[in-house]
Amino acid sequence: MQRIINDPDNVVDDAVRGYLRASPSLYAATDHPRVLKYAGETPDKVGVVTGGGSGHEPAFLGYVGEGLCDAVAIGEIFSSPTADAFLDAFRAADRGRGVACLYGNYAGDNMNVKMARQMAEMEGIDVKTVIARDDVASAPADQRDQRRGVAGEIMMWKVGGAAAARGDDLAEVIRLAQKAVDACSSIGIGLSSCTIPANGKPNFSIEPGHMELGIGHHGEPGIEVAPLTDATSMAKSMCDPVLADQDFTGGEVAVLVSGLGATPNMELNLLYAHIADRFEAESITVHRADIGNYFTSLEMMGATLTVMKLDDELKPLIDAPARSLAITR
Amino acid sequence: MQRIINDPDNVVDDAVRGYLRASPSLYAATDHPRVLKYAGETPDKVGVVTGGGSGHEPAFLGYVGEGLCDAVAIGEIFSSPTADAFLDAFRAADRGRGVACLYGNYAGDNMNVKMARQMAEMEGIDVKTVIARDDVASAPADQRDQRRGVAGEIMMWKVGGAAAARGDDLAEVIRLAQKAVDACSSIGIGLSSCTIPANGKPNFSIEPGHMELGIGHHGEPGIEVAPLTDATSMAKSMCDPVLADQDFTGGEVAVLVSGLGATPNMELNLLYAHIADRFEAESITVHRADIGNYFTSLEMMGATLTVMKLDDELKPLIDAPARSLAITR
Amino acid sequence: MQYLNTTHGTDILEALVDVIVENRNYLSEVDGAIGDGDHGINMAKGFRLCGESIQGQSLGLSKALGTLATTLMGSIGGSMGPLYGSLFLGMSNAIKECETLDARAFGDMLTGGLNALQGISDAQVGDKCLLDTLVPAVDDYRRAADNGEDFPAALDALRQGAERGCESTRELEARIGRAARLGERSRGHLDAGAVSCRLLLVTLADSTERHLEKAAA
Amino acid sequence: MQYLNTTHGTDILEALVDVIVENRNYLSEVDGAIGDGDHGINMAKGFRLCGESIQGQSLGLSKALGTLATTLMGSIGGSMGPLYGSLFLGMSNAIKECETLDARAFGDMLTGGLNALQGISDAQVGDKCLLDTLVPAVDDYRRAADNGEDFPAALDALRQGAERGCESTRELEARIGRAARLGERSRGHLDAGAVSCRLLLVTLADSTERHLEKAAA
Ligand SMILES: Nc1ncnc2c1ncn2[C@@H]1O[C@H](COP(=O)(O)OP(=O)(O)O)[C@@H](O)[C@H]1O
Ligand SMILES: Nc1ncnc2c1ncn2[C@@H]1O[C@H](COP(=O)(O)OP(=O)(O)O)[C@@H](O)[C@H]1O
Ligand SMILES: [Mg+2]
Ligand SMILES: [Mg+2]
Ligand SMILES: [Mg+2]
Ligand SMILES: [Mg+2]
Repeated sequence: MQRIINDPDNVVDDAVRGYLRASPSLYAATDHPRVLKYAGETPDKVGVVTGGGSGHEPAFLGYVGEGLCDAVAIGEIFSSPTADAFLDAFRAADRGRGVACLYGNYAGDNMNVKMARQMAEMEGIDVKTVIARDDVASAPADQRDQRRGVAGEIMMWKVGGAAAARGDDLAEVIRLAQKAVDACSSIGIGLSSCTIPANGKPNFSIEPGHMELGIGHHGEPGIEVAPLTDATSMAKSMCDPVLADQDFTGGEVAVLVSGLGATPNMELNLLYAHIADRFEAESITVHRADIGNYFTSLEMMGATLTVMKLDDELKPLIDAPARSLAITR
Repeated sequence: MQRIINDPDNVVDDAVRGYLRASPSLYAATDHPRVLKYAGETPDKVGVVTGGGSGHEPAFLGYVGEGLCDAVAIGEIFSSPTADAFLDAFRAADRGRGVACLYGNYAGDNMNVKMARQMAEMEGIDVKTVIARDDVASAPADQRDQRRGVAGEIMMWKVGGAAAARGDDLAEVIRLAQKAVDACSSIGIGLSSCTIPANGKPNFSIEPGHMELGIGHHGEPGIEVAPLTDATSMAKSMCDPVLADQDFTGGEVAVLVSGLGATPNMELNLLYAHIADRFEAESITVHRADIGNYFTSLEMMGATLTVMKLDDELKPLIDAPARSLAITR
Repeated sequence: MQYLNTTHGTDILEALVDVIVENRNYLSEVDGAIGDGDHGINMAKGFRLCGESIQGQSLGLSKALGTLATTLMGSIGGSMGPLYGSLFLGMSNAIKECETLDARAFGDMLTGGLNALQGISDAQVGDKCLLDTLVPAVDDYRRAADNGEDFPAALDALRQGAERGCESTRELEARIGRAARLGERSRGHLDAGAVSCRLLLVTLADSTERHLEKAAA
Repeated sequence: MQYLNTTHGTDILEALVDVIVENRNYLSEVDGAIGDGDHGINMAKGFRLCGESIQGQSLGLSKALGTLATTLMGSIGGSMGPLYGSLFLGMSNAIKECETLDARAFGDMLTGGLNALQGISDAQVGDKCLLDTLVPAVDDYRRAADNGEDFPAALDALRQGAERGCESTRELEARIGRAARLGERSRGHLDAGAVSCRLLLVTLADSTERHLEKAAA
């Protein structure tokens, strides 16, 4: 395990210290060691909170900033933050106008957010949630409530964060964040595994010469393990289920291709060329494409594709200014 | 080799096509398939050009944009662009006020730039160069002309690009870019090798449980191969030679910690915490720190540290606005 | 009739802490077969913290279980924090008012824990998780108590239900958690959460039995 | 006295293209031992392109060498593009005005190439690169020609110098290029650039010799 760490059991705390030192204009500490809040001035607005396990950097903490999230709860590697951490993130983000907690559909996160929300209500903090379920590989369309949240969460944060920043009330922020992530269909393709520092051995295995279509962000099983194909075929394997999930034809979309960690950016762009070809063939207009490491799984190789259907309401929120480690526009 | 590619021999061309499709607001094609130019309006200013081998993404092409480089020459993986490509990049960037070609000290780049410059002069394009030599591990301080250019190039592009953007003339852009990279001392630490697609096997090897201090961006030999230590010791091994190279004590610096590709961001931030501790102990004030994948070596694991001494002339240029894939501020 | 005096909270809790801390490596080993091998680390971290926080205090059982619940919720995260947290919080809440517990009240405590846990999770018996231990153990306990068996016999039913339930996970295909990734290949191994749950229930039964008193007839 | 009519440019060039394309795998194999195994790929790419671009044309030698130079410079990149590009450009420039080449003029052509190459690179004999082949080959040729040996004998000196120089790289420790990473371990292997240079010089000598004509006395 070739890592830049000290005690493998303290990786997350040690990294949080680094983030605080490196980006004091973005992050401020809170009373909870696993909660960071935006360091800038936040006007009187709806608070936006997210959280999840570590190991997905820049998610989740990289989306704290201007026009995005106000506070983040940080879990162990690939493990939900505690209910306490979510509660403290709610406290840090609340300006009296309520808190939108925007996170992904994982058992641990669901339970911890649920408990934190109960505790917050007791303190008079109004918390509403949107749970991302954009991974088309994790369940069929008619069981959307079973689906995992993946990189569609980024669209949810962007839209929810922008709505909150312009002064929308909690109900509206929630409506728009929900609309944003409902407009997203995503899929991942895994080319190699990754090693959680505290475990010291690969989390699962993908044989060289193979790939796993539909793999989850922690190595959750995908649709199919198949021999490694070329990028043209991979693009097709990813576009087919995504384009079958919603009717994107003739519309305008935002596209996000994220690396899983160790796949170089040039390969992500190379892959995107084929995705763009396909969209062109289906008369889908790409309003914007973001290609890079936006939601990773430690040092996994592979990529995820997220396609979001845009309309006049979502487009300006996707394009709105933002400043954070992950997105600055 | 778990890669998202088609023909391994065409990776670079295929990726360039992807970059063009993904970021039409940043990149425009030129007559040369291996030259991209900034797609936005460029006022009447000194042209800034860079170039180098591929596999270092976001370097080099990720630094084309507003307030940065105007055109880039793109080589094969880990191999200098052709003289023709440099020449066409000069042509694309020239607005009649001359071109600053800012690149790194590698034999191939030196030769190709030299030839391209001769051809450009024949066309009446005035090209001046700055050659980055910031890697302290590649030669002692009294043989600085032997040193390789590494992530200090980013500071050179940022400062040169900002100077050109505000209208400085060629001599001044060159002076400032030279001053910027002279103010930089860098070092890398490698934890694993990487595989060039067309070769299909690792470029060199680092045994598990070992690391190479001072490794170059293509696996050039470092100062020492040593057993893998913890992050605290790695920070010391990196800070010692860098801080010995120039007198940073009591001054203000910009710090850049770049991953080599596959090392997760959280480890880079974790490492930075220890670097920041050291700087504090030496009364060095960090004006800004950028931590992320800024100059990579395909999927190598490891990190580089670049420290740049700031003064009143360099600081505003480092902080000046920029928009590109790699840096937006 | 026999009953448990709830003043023994600290004592009973320390036994729970001890059994988890002692089995730290074993639990991780079980998790290693089809999970990521950290169940012992996660559990021991939370239980040890709780042990430290109650040290030297003499707590009632409800208070002790409540402290365990909040420590787990505040320190483990993931799924185990809220699941075991709710279980012990539900148990704590069910006996808030009680100074003594007879076999029926003890059963209400177990049911309170199970209900709280099920209020927060959709996991089912058969998914290959701690519920595969917990549900049959609580069912068996209640059946014994309802059938009028005495307190020690009911505790024995709890133990046996827990053992049987835990053992049942060996043949199950995991439907939740990391092991679900393995599908068919998750068969043939015990589930780590089911094992920790068995350790906790058996230890709870043992230490309760040690503290049973005869009511002055 | 013997001379080469420079009208045979296409023919001579095709021989150079052929020898590189035929030895594509061999050159990569040599590079694979202490480099990254792509020297054959890189060289064949440039030479094949050049072969295609001159096909069907009847070029003078200077023009043919100039085309090779610009194709290499425009297509290979790295170090090999400019190094071989300059070499052939220097050779081309040295004979721009010549309709025939005698042994001395042929030597001037070689020297012109070497000078151009050295004008662009600081690489030295002993660094373990193509200069280790080129320099002794050109030296030996010149010495033979200056000593008044006839054209075929001088070409033979070129061949032998190239062979000897190439072979000398086996014992050298690489100081430049990728192989420099290996330090001591780079010994015992030929340098790929030195091998391609030997192939080119030997082939140049061979095809020149085939085209030699006797001047009407
Ligand atoms: N969604 C869930 N609901 C109930 N139990 C679960 C769930 N996910 C996992 N478990 C239980 O958690 C156990 C593993 O716990 P642990 O190793 O501590 O956490 P992790 O899986 O995050 O490494 C499994 O053996 C299983 O019993
Ligand atoms: N700086 C240099 N100057 C002269 N020759 C060099 C230099 N670097 C490499 N070479 C030559 O290049 C050869 C390798 O060429 P090639 O494999 O085509 O390129 P690369 O090293 O980029 O893969 C080496 O065998 C050596 O002869
Ligand atoms: Mg586990
Ligand atoms: Mg775990
Ligand atoms: Mg090469
Ligand atoms: Mg090579």
